[in-house]
Amino acid sequence: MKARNIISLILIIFLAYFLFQALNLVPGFGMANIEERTATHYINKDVNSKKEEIKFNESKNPESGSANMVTSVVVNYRSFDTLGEVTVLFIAATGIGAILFRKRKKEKTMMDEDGSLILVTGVKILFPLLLLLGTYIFVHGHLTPGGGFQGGAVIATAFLLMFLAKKNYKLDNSKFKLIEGIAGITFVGLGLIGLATKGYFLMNFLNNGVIGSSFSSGIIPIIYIAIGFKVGAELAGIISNLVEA
Amino acid sequence: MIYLYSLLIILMLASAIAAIFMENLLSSIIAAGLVSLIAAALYFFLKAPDVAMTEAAIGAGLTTAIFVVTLMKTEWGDDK
Amino acid sequence: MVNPILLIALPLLASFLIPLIDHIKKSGSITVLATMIINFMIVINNFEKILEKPMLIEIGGWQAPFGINLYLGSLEMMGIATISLIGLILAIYNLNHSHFESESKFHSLFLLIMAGIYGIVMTGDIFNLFVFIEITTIAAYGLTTFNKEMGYEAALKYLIVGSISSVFLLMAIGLTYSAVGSLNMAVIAESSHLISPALIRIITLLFFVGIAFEAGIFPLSIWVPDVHSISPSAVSSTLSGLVFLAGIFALNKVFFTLFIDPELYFYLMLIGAISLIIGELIAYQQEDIKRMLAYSSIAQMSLVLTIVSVGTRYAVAGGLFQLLNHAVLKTLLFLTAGLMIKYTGSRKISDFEGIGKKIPLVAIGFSVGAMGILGVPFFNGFISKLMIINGSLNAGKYLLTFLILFTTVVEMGYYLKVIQKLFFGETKINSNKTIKAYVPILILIAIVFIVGIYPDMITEPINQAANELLSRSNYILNVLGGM
Amino acid sequence: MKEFLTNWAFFGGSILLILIGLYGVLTRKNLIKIIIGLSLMDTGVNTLLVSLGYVNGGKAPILTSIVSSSTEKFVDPVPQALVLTAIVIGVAVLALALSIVMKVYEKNQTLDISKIRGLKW
Repeated sequence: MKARNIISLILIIFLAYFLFQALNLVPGFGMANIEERTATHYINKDVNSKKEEIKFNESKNPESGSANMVTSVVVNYRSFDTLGEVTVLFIAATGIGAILFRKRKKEKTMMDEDGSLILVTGVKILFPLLLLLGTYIFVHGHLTPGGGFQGGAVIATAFLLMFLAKKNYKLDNSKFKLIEGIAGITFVGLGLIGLATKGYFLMNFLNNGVIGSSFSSGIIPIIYIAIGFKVGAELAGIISNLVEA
Repeated sequence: MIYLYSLLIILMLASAIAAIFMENLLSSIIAAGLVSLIAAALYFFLKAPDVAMTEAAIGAGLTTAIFVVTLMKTEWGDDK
Repeated sequence: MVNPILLIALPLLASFLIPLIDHIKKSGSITVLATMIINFMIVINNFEKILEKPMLIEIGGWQAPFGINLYLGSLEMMGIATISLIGLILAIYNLNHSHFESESKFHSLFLLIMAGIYGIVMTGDIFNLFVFIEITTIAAYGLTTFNKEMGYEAALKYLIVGSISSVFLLMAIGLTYSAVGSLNMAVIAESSHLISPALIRIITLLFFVGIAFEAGIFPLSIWVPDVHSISPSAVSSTLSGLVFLAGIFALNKVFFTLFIDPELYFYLMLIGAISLIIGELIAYQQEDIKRMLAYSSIAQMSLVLTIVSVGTRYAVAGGLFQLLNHAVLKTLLFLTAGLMIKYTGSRKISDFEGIGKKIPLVAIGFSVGAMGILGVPFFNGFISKLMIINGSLNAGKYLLTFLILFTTVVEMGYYLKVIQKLFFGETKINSNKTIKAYVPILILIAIVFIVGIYPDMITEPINQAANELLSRSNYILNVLGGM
Repeated sequence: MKEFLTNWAFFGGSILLILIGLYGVLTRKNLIKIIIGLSLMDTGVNTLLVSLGYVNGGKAPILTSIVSSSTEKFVDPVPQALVLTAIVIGVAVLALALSIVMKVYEKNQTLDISKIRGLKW
């Protein structure tokens, strides 16, 4: 044991003591009282309106139209955080692009040769299916678990598989950059439209429709589709940058 | 049920310790991926399907892949 | 009236736009300049009104304590006015000094770091604060790597410390939410007396670890000298002047608005004082000019933290004034130091002998900045230093006053050493590089003197800001009462 | 035993995961191991946040044709939303870190921080 390990251990024991003490003082596991938390207004969708029972496939035009409450928190009540989150991913992609930037790309690839015929064929079949799955996930973000981030990650996984299977696979970087930029501008632009029409940044300016139907919940699906494209393009770009570095 | 969860958590902590202390980097990375995967299962049991999906797709899938790519570009590149 | 949310939205929009138009020459730097000009005009447009009456910006139209809201009082206004001014000056500087391999990415990241800093200062929601801190630091990691020689190691060190801190910040947010049931700062402040004091201690400790790294307070500032000394000048200025400023604002929010515990102020003062002494003493020994400035920044931030934690109105006002002055002065110092390094090709102070005769404006700019930090009369630092000393004397902290005077003497030692080197002695360097940064340096020098000669125009709003910081009940009322 | 596990399995597990990660970051010498430690810390804090939002007997916060009314008992959706954000931020930092690690390796031909100038401590 070196001095550093011992110091780290002491530090960690101290920290453990504090953290366990803190957890003793907050409501125990499963004991949280939601009624007293902000969350109850998000669940009942009564931040700006009166409390009413929200029923699946029945309630018309509630203040936030998403059946998935996490989605309605992420893209509606706390959409500003999500804008920041998308921005963080954009920063990381930009930073990685700058770090691994080379004037002339070396002919260096991750794999020495193409994968076996079975792998290549399998990936070729899987690729469009994964793209479809990703799109499905982010288009239905307001109804089912999942949304822009998960869908985008699935799409990026599809590209990752292509990189694994094919030696000379390359992304068309300019197209991805375009998708990324346009999706980002769409998100901020929607916010600005809200500001211009309703007076609040990122305010929903569309009709929310019946909760639970495909075309419902105002700007949530539009934002999630933009996020899905943006996250997919950025993560795929990050992978491509790392693989080609 | 709680015994199942506890078992999963112990498994998660064990793979976390393995990820930190194993000599072989690839095994470390895979152990870290396992931690994410178990965490995703736990999120599902905690009634957080959205988070579980994200953790499985991003934490267990993409992160592990990025780690492996980095490993291939660094220490592995020497062995060849 | 223009909605101040645009201060954040426009840089984001522009930074998403820049990669799309990067085939046009200079499009990046011009977009940055245009955005910063618009932001500056938005600030001017709102300045008077905010000083009269604080403003609450509800995002998405959700009522105040439930959605995310930004809060703009005179305190925040002074912060964002300084940020916009310096952002504008740096944008002018960037027009001629951003010849990197991937220029458009540099400008994108620069705008994003500005957006993050605005967000940290204005936000009224603790998780939103976390998001903006992440935006700022991740953009800073990226910007640090633009130095292709030494940048990577420094960036990695920064990143590791930053990630550990962000985990602590998240824990603090989680525990706070669990105890209070809300993420809104006003709600937390209102119900903080219901939380047990032991829990408050732990939460504030976690918050401190999570944010102090951003503000460069000692135990968490091991990354500062590396990162500040090797990043490009405009980035060093941003990090040292503005990111530190935002970090101190966030710390103030936690310790004066969220949780009030007079016992904590003592510890805060202690940490600040230790950090102050260590920073100044290490700065004195540096031979690398940018490292010296970086350690000086650590010391200055600790000074501000110490004096603010005295907690009297006069002391807080002095601390805030010093914070704003420091942003202007460090921008000036880092820009001129960067130009001197570019001119001589060396970072050692001893190599700068006599270059004041070759590049007089740069040397004068550096000297003005140094005098400002030292608090020479007619420079902007004079009044703030006077207010600080007065404030600590009035509060009966004689040891602290002595400490501040002592560190000023140390400061004087190393700054005067550099100034003396600049203007006396013969230069061996025969460089014919031209310097293209007259406009930003002249503007900064002008600000130093204008504030130094007419301090009243700053002291009045600063006093108001100090009052606002110390009266959290008004903050709670303004947010929860719905204005 | 059962009661103790019910109360502390998730809280304790996530705190221990954070601490294991922190120990890894502080003591390991290999850069990739350090980054793995960071990712473990992230996972730990995310688990902590999700468990802080759990409610006994609560349902997943999604209205479906089965769970069709807002009057049912749900777990807290807010921590879940926060964790969603935190995971994405975590992966962004991780990818950035690994790309910097690649560059550091390219320059120094090693991942051992005791051999890299500027990363020793």
